[in-house]
Amino acid sequence: MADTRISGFPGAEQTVLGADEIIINMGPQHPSTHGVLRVKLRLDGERIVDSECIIGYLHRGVEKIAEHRSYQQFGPYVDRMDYVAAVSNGLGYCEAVEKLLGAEAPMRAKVVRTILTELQRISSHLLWLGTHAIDIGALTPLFYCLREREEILKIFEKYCGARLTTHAFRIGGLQYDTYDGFEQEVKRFCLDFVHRVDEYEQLLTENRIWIARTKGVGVLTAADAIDMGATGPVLRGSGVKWDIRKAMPYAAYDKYDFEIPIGKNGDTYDRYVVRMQEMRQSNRICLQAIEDIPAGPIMGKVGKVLKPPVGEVYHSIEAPKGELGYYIVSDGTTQPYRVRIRPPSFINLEALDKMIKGHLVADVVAIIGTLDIVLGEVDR
Amino acid sequence: MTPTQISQIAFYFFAGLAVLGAILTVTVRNVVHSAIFLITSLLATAGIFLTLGAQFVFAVQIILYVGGIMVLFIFVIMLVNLDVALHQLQFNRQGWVAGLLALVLASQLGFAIWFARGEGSLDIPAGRTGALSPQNVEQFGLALFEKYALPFEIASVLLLVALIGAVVMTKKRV
Amino acid sequence: MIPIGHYLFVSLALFIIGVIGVLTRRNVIIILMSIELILNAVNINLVAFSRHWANVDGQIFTLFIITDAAAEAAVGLGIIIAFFKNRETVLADEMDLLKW
Amino acid sequence: MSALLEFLKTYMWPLIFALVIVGVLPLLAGYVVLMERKVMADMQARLGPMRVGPHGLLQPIADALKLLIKEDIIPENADKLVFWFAPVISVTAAMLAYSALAIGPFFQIAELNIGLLFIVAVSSMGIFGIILGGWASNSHYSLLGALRSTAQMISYETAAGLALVGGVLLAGTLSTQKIVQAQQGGTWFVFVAPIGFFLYLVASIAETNRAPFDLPEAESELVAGYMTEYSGFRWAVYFLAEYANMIVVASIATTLFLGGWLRPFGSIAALDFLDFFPPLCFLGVAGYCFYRTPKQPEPIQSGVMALFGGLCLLLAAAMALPFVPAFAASKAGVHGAFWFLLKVSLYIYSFMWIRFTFPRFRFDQLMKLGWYFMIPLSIVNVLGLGVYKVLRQLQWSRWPAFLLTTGGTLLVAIWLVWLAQRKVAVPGPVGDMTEAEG
Repeated sequence: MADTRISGFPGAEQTVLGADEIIINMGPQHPSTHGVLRVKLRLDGERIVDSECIIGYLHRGVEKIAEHRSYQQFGPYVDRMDYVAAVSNGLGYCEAVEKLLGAEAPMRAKVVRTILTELQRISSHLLWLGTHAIDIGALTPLFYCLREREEILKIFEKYCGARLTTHAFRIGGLQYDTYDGFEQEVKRFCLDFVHRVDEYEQLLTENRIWIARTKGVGVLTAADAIDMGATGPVLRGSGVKWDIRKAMPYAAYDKYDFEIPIGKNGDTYDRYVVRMQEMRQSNRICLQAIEDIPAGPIMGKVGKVLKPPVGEVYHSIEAPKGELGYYIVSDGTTQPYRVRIRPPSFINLEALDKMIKGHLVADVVAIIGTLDIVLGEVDR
Repeated sequence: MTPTQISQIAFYFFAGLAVLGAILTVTVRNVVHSAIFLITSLLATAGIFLTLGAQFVFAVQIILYVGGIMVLFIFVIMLVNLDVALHQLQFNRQGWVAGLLALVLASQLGFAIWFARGEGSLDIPAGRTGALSPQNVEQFGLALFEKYALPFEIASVLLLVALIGAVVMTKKRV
Repeated sequence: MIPIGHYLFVSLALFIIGVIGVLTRRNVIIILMSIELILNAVNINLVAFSRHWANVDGQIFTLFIITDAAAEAAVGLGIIIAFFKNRETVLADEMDLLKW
Repeated sequence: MSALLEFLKTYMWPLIFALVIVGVLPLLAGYVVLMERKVMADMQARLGPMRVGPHGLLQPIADALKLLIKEDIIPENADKLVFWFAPVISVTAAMLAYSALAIGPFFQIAELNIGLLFIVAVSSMGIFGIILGGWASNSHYSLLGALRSTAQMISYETAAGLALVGGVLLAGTLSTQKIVQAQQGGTWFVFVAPIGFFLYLVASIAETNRAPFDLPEAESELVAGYMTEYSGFRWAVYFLAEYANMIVVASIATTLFLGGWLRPFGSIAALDFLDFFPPLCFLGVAGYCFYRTPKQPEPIQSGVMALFGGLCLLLAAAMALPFVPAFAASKAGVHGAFWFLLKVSLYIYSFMWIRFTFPRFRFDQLMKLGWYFMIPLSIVNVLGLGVYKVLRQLQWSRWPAFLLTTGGTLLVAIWLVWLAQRKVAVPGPVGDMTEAEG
């Protein structure tokens, strides 16, 4: 054991295992690494001395694929990055291309997009809550969360026929108008959902074990969070009030009244509270938006064949997991010259190493859970 | 089969098991296997206690020896488990001298027991007073807390000292 | 009734095996375990004589010996762990320094 | 040959009981699993197993068959012999503990003078199955699980043992029969020693490795802990051991704190109508089964449902047997078994309830809870019960003595909680417990 050399531990002052150190491979097949993340942990007893993230098991070359597809054809691919929040991905992509084209979606389309995206945020956070709770050992919230998520997926299914990888929006607006009873269904869901969030909070927020497991675990200070480029709830949990919906409003967000919840200590508990509050805020936005969906066309004036002018554009939206940015370079043809995606999960994941050092194995799963990563997006 | 016969069969079975376990304990290469055989031997000894009517000691042997000390042993073996140690020489060089000495000791003690039996001093002694009641636990408890109360307390202090000693010694940064 | 001599022989066997283990093995943990064997042999003797004399005192001494064994194991294993952390070995003949 | 016959004649009943327990316990464990899945499903707004048999009634049998015919995988470089043997140790320890437990005044394999001590001793053996299995698997996850499990079980066994000492102190005997008899005239010990019962409840959850103390097999952290490398039937044996252990601790708690096979309010003549509860209970279940029989989607499911109804009817008849004057003597045995198993089921139900409600502790938190709260409190509890016993001997009446001792213990408990909270005002990332444990 004395001469077991470990390669690939950047910055590790010691490359030789100590007498009571072991190396453990978390993933790529592990119940709680949320996909195919692999974390190599060097443990002293149960304490983490060093860690290394190994990713790429789900790499599909999405950015490269974009260079060989027309702008419309690439639409469905973005759904497959953050597959639990496909609608948000689609929104970001559509808006980026619209910006490149200089076109704008009509108001009705914008409002419907806002509603669906906020519903998607709720569903993504619900899935996060369920899996995060199950990582920490609370089995039951998952099923309550899935129950509500099912309602949202049913709305999606009725709207566009797909539940997960929806491809709900089109460049320039929407392909489908809302179905009959859309408003009532969303409204009924939203009115009911407030009580559901209360239910989850009743199970967890005040629970002594839950607090013990999450408070003070995986602290990320505001300065660190900004340095690492963390966005979304991870950043807001550290107490930075930054939300693209407010900072650079897109879609119809400037019309609605909502707040940005922030945390204080930047620990797992704060991020949990932030996400719970975000669900309530999203719900609020949905309720406001559903009240009056303006009448009018749903598709803006874009041609059948999209040929954006030569140029480049960066557009980002606030996806459930953080800032989702699309950087598109056009060379004037029907296919993008280069698409670069700024995935929130990938950049938030970088904080993992800093957050888990000195913690126990059990905290690693809590911290991976609190970062809310989706490997489809990390690896692209 | 009478209870006495069963008891006899049980004794020889346990005795054989204890000796076999002991032999394997000191001869096998793998430390964990060695510990397993020691556990076997200790359990067999507990069985021997049972044939002697010492029920309480039987339970204590299992709870403390097997369930306590041996778990500690295995715990430590796992903490310091060295695959290297498996391939090293298991017996030291002067082993044969030690073995010889041990055999001499064994023959001496064996003869002592054998001759004592011959002279009849191992028969049921004439001067034996009292009797072991079947209510072993009560008898044990009364004797422990009346006659041997002080040694009992001293033993607990010994355990406390050992506890502190073990913690201090294994603590990483004192 | 099994004669007490049989118990004594079993005890003797365990004792001798324990002595051989202590004297010949190199692994400290096995040496410690051999000491447990020796203590165990003593226990058999004590309990056997306890029945022989129809007196429960022998059994009580067994309890004390088990207590002692526990203390010895705790301290002994503590030493082994401390030693292992410093020298990464558990072999008795490599324990050749009085002070580390 | 005649010696053998004589042997069988002398030990006929213990042998029969042993056979019954060895045969029934795995089945019972299987149905506890089914019950757990159903309870879990109910709490989580689902249905649970519904496919095999009506309402999943045959699911345990299907599961057992599936596990039996599964490929038996032994990891490379595993210590094969130990790997084979470890699950057997676990399950043997769990089953052996049953030899001293009394399900009724009659139904018991061996009435031992050291009954409870024997059970504790034998169940402390089960830990070897876990630790050796974890070691033999040659996997870091298994090893971590085994180490966690050892530390946890040693810590909580102390608390559980001391909680049991409290009960034994009240009963004045270790024999399971006599412990129950001691509760016959008066109150159950749970009402005399509620804190002791609470301590045993928590410690027994930890000892059986159940949530929120299921760290040795914490699914989200250690995959499956010491069972990570096990599959197929060997895994099933571990599983059986775990559930059999649950039944054992529930039986111990029932015997010591919940009055064993005694009927609730056995000393109050006005409540004697409770004697009718067992047969009526089974009659009700049987009626429901027959009511649902025609509604099953498939004829075979109807058949199974009717079979279950018939079984319940048979049991109801058995429960009604003591009302026939000729068999009146069987009342304690037949009804005793019913009440005993009912209490065991309720105890196990509380396990499940807790499991599906709480998140999991972290290892250092678990150790802190054990050493800073459970063990001190259980020592104080023993002291308190000793004082209670002395006060009762000094002719104090029941209530003042109870309030004094339990109140005092409760105060200590509150003080301990306060201490713990003051110490960890801001819970630091990691305590120092894991090191001290090594």
